[in-house]
Amino acid sequence: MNKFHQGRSTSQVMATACFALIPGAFAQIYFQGWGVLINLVICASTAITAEAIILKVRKKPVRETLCDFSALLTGLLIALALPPLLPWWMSIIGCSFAIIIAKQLYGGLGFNPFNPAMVGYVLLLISFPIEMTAWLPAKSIALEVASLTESIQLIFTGYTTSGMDVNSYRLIADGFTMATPLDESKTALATGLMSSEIMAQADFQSNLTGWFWINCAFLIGGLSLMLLRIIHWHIPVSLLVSIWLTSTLLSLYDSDLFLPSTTLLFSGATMLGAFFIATDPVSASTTFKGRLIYGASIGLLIVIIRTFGGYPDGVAFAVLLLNIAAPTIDHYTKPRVYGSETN
Amino acid sequence: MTIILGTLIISILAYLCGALLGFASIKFKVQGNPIVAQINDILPQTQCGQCGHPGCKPYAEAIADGAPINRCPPGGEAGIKALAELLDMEVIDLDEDCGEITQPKVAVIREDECIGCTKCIQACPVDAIVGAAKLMHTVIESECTGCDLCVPPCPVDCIDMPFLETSIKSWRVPAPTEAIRIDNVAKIAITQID
Amino acid sequence: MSTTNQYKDLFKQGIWDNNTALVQLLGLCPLLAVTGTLINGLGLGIATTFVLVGSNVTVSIIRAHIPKEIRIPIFVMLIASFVTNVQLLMNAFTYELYLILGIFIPLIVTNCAIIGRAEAFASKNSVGPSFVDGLAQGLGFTLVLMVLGGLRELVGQGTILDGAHLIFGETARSWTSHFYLADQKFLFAVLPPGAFIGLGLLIALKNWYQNKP
Amino acid sequence: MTKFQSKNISYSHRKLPGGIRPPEHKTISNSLEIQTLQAPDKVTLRIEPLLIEHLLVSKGQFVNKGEPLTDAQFVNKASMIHAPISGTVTDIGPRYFGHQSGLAETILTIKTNSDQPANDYKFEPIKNWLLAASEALFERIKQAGIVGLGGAAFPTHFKIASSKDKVDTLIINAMECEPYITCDDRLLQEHAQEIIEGAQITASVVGATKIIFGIEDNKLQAIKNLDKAIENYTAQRIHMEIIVVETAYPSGGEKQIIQLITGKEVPSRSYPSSIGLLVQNTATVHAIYNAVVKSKPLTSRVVTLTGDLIDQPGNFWVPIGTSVEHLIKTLNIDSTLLDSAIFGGPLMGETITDWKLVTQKSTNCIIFNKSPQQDRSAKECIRCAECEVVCPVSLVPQQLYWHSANQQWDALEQHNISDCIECGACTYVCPSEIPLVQYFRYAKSEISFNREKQQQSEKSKKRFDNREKRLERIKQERELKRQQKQEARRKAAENKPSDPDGKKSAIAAALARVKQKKANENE
Repeated sequence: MNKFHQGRSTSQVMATACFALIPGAFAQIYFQGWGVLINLVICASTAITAEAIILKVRKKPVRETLCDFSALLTGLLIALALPPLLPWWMSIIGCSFAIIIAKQLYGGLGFNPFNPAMVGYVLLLISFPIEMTAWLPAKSIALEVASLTESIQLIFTGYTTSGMDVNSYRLIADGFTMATPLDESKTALATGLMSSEIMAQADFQSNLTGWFWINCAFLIGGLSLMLLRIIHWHIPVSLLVSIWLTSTLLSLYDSDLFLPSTTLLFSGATMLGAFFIATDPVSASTTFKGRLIYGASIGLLIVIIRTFGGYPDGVAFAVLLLNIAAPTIDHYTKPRVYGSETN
Repeated sequence: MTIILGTLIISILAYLCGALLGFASIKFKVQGNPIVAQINDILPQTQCGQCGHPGCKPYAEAIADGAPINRCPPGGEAGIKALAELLDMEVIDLDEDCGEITQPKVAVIREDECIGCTKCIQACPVDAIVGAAKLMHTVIESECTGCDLCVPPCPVDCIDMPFLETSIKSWRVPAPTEAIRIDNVAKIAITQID
Repeated sequence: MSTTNQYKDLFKQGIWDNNTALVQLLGLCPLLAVTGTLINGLGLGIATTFVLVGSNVTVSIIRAHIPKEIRIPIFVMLIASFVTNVQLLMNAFTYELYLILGIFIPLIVTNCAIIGRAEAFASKNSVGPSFVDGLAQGLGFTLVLMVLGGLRELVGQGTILDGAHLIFGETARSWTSHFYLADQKFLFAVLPPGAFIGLGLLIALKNWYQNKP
Repeated sequence: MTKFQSKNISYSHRKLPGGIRPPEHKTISNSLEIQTLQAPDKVTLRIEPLLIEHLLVSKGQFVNKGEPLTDAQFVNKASMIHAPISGTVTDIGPRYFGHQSGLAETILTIKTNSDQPANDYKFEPIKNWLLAASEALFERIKQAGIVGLGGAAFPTHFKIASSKDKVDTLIINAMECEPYITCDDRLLQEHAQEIIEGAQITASVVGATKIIFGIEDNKLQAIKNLDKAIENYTAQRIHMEIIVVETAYPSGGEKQIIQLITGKEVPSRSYPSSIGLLVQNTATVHAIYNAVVKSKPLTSRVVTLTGDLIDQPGNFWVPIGTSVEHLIKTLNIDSTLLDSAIFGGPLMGETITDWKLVTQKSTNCIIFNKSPQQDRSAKECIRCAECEVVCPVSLVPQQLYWHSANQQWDALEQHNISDCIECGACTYVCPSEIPLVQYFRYAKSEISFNREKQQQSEKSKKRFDNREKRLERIKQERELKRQQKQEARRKAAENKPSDPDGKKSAIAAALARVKQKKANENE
């Protein structure tokens, strides 16, 4: 067979995706503190180690397979989805589970029906709901900001040398604990506040701004992936349009009960999910029409889970649910073959 | 009272269901065994009898009655796999008592040695040998299943069973994982040129 | 084959070779739902074994009189009556466990392992072997329930034999051993998804052990 | 891309569904005029199995260039072979000839013989083809041994015969979409007039009323020359036009060019003639022109000889059957740097490493490149679906790959694997570098093998059943006869008189007498 080839390899695809995470990662470190960086290190090394061990057990070539960078990407994605000061062993459990159970036990790269990063994240979320929602307030309003050493101490021991724990870093100026805007607004809506009232709170606004910039950074990374043709436009665009459409319809129905669409688009893991998680080729839908349906359904589910569900963010659940549906979607959206009469 | 009522209702229900089942088993009784036809479709129809049955259909019937599925050498591993899939059984190795898997063969009569005894004609399960008494016989190659059954009856041992040679026409593209092997084959052939 | 040998073989079948949960993969609904702790597993295992033995023996006794067409309804009736007995007994003697296991006790009726044994074994064999078969299958099922329950309990909340008093009375309260003190449970292991993965790993372990050269 | 305006030219807005745009590498060879290659002193030809018994020459015989080597009467499903050079037939027999299987094919070798004076063989000229009967033209195409020169090498006369009077449009395929290849481009630039004439001949033989030249927009000079030739063609009988399409691979596939030019699709498992179309390659119609007007059989063709190891790459008239060895020698190629050559384009061609192999009628290009970069092994499919994006027939190659690797033939048929045109676009883009097309060829071959086996086994089953029935009938007949005989015997026994010859009565009488006597004695 001839070796005439376009030249882009799987390793390059994965490595480019890792690089595209950089702006988002920087933004998240800037707004959420050093814990994010420590998480990135812990998760990446755990993912690679777990992959290496299981490849050894499965008698597969270790170095060549590690060089496809898919394990690294999984580790980085989990790290960016985790709250910054999560205890170290939880990150390790999540990453090992993602690589060993969700990826390698199904046969390794290319065979996993679910997005490994999201499986790992969801495992942690349902196992440790309190720790997994312990996000920090934006730097500008936080009472205390953990330094790098303090972050390391918090992650590995739970306390700093001065005796502070994670919760003390979650307090804002007037003594409230701050969570993510999505979490906060959900609680506030439940207590009867109106959407506009929540949005008007200064603390909420500054917190939201932090998340807005994080999302923007991921959006930049994602758009560059799209320009490099690493990912196609179908999934991210249909996903974002679907979020925008659904939330606009909801706030048109009752603007007091539901958050405005911009808040939903630029908070939580929306952009990370749209460009980096939902587009994971292995577990996503593959046909043109299928990808549109897949993306739009994830967007719809994200809004539904965020608005009506028990968890503050719904990206992971939405992606996993659609992962199951992807083969069926593909089956029913097969393109019409040249010369055949029916679909 | 409640106990009696409950028992009564359940009993009546049970009898009703039972009656329904009994009715269905008479009404929808399947004549013959459809699985036999399906099994027979998988068997290679060489009619060689290596399985110990006089032909493929009898073996298919035997399998439907629980005979092992590994007694067909011409069907090979693929045949056993297909049968196992159809019958939801485990794939097992071929029973060595039945013979071994060989390449497809074809019967050839050395015609000048043939004495025209018609014994092979009677033995052939697919009527692939033509000829008449005291006249030379010959095998219709396209119909021969390579079953070997004509060899033992021949009194002058004039039937050969050569392997069918792979021609360009019957050659199959190898699986890409086997491509390296083919490369070697080609190289051997090149050295023979000139 | 002598009778002892046959019984031995039946035990081997029930506990290892043809284990209800690990090989036949039957009765998974209660298996996955109640194996939060070892004691829960044991409780349901005992109840299932009781029903299994009872139904097997009864079916075997009356097998000559069961019309083929309506055998399934009859089996279900028999099993249901045994389950009712078990439920009443547990209600009387292990009330707390009865509350914990809840709907899964009446649901033993629909455990296909039991109707499967009645159909596949008891309706074709005499009383003795049927009794032994029921016992062996029940024990095999109970063992898996206990191992899985123990594993999930250990991983999920860091204890073993938590709630032993539910079955063994107040003296057993001290049997509980704590391996680590988690301020929070590892909910994943406690919830049903953990049971799925735990069972998968147990099956893998069994297959690996069996296929070991 | 500059657009060249003319009344004969229209630009198609249609695009391939999928397709790729690989680097073209065409400028290496498309600027020089077609040269004639120094003739080899030895050529080797493959004899099609159908023609082995109809060879007109034997070993040791001298043949003139262009002389037919096979009997024209028997070439309905094959094509004629002519001697590409004058010389002596030195070898006829089974030899390895480059088939993937490594199996031998029957070949014929001709070596130049300087002792013998050579006269080039030519057909009886057709004075004015416009006045000739279409049967005569058809016969000439058949006699000249013309095949599809685009790469498929399907006998042209067979294709013409099966679409005769069924088609209204003749499409001339001048797409030449594979990288590196420029032979059709050069041919159009230099011989547009002849190609037009060839197209006219073909169209009149099949009864088409319209000729469309389909060409990619990267061959500007060819388009210009073709347009000029159409303008100047005074004896125009059949309407001609040029449709230019955007450059993409594989727009030159038969089904693809039809889709690009007409917007129609050839139904699955049928031929273009079913929708009134016939597609012929540029070089093929040029060969038809040569056969009809110049009375020359097909003994050589234009081959693009290109690659970074050739000092002066370009297009050459190469006799059919010229060995790569000869090409390496005449073109001054440094064979120490050459690991393999590609026959055909880089996407659909075949890589060869044996320099004894020769050009065939279908060889349009040979690429001599330095040894390719190191071999990277295939990785697992990550379902990125790039292959799906580029597939010109809208298949789902990653799914086909999955089923092929797992040998799920039924699923493959449901996924229309038979519609795969093996263009290699999927292999080109696959980031895991999986040899997808090889998998599909393997699967197709297994599927057809299984189908044949199934048919064979059904036939055997029928024969076995018939035999069983016959044996049963014979047995029954015998049984019937036996019963009849038995019946007859029984009846005969019943009808028999009870004492036919009086023995019984005699005995009885004797007994009676004895009794009587005894009784008398007792008294």
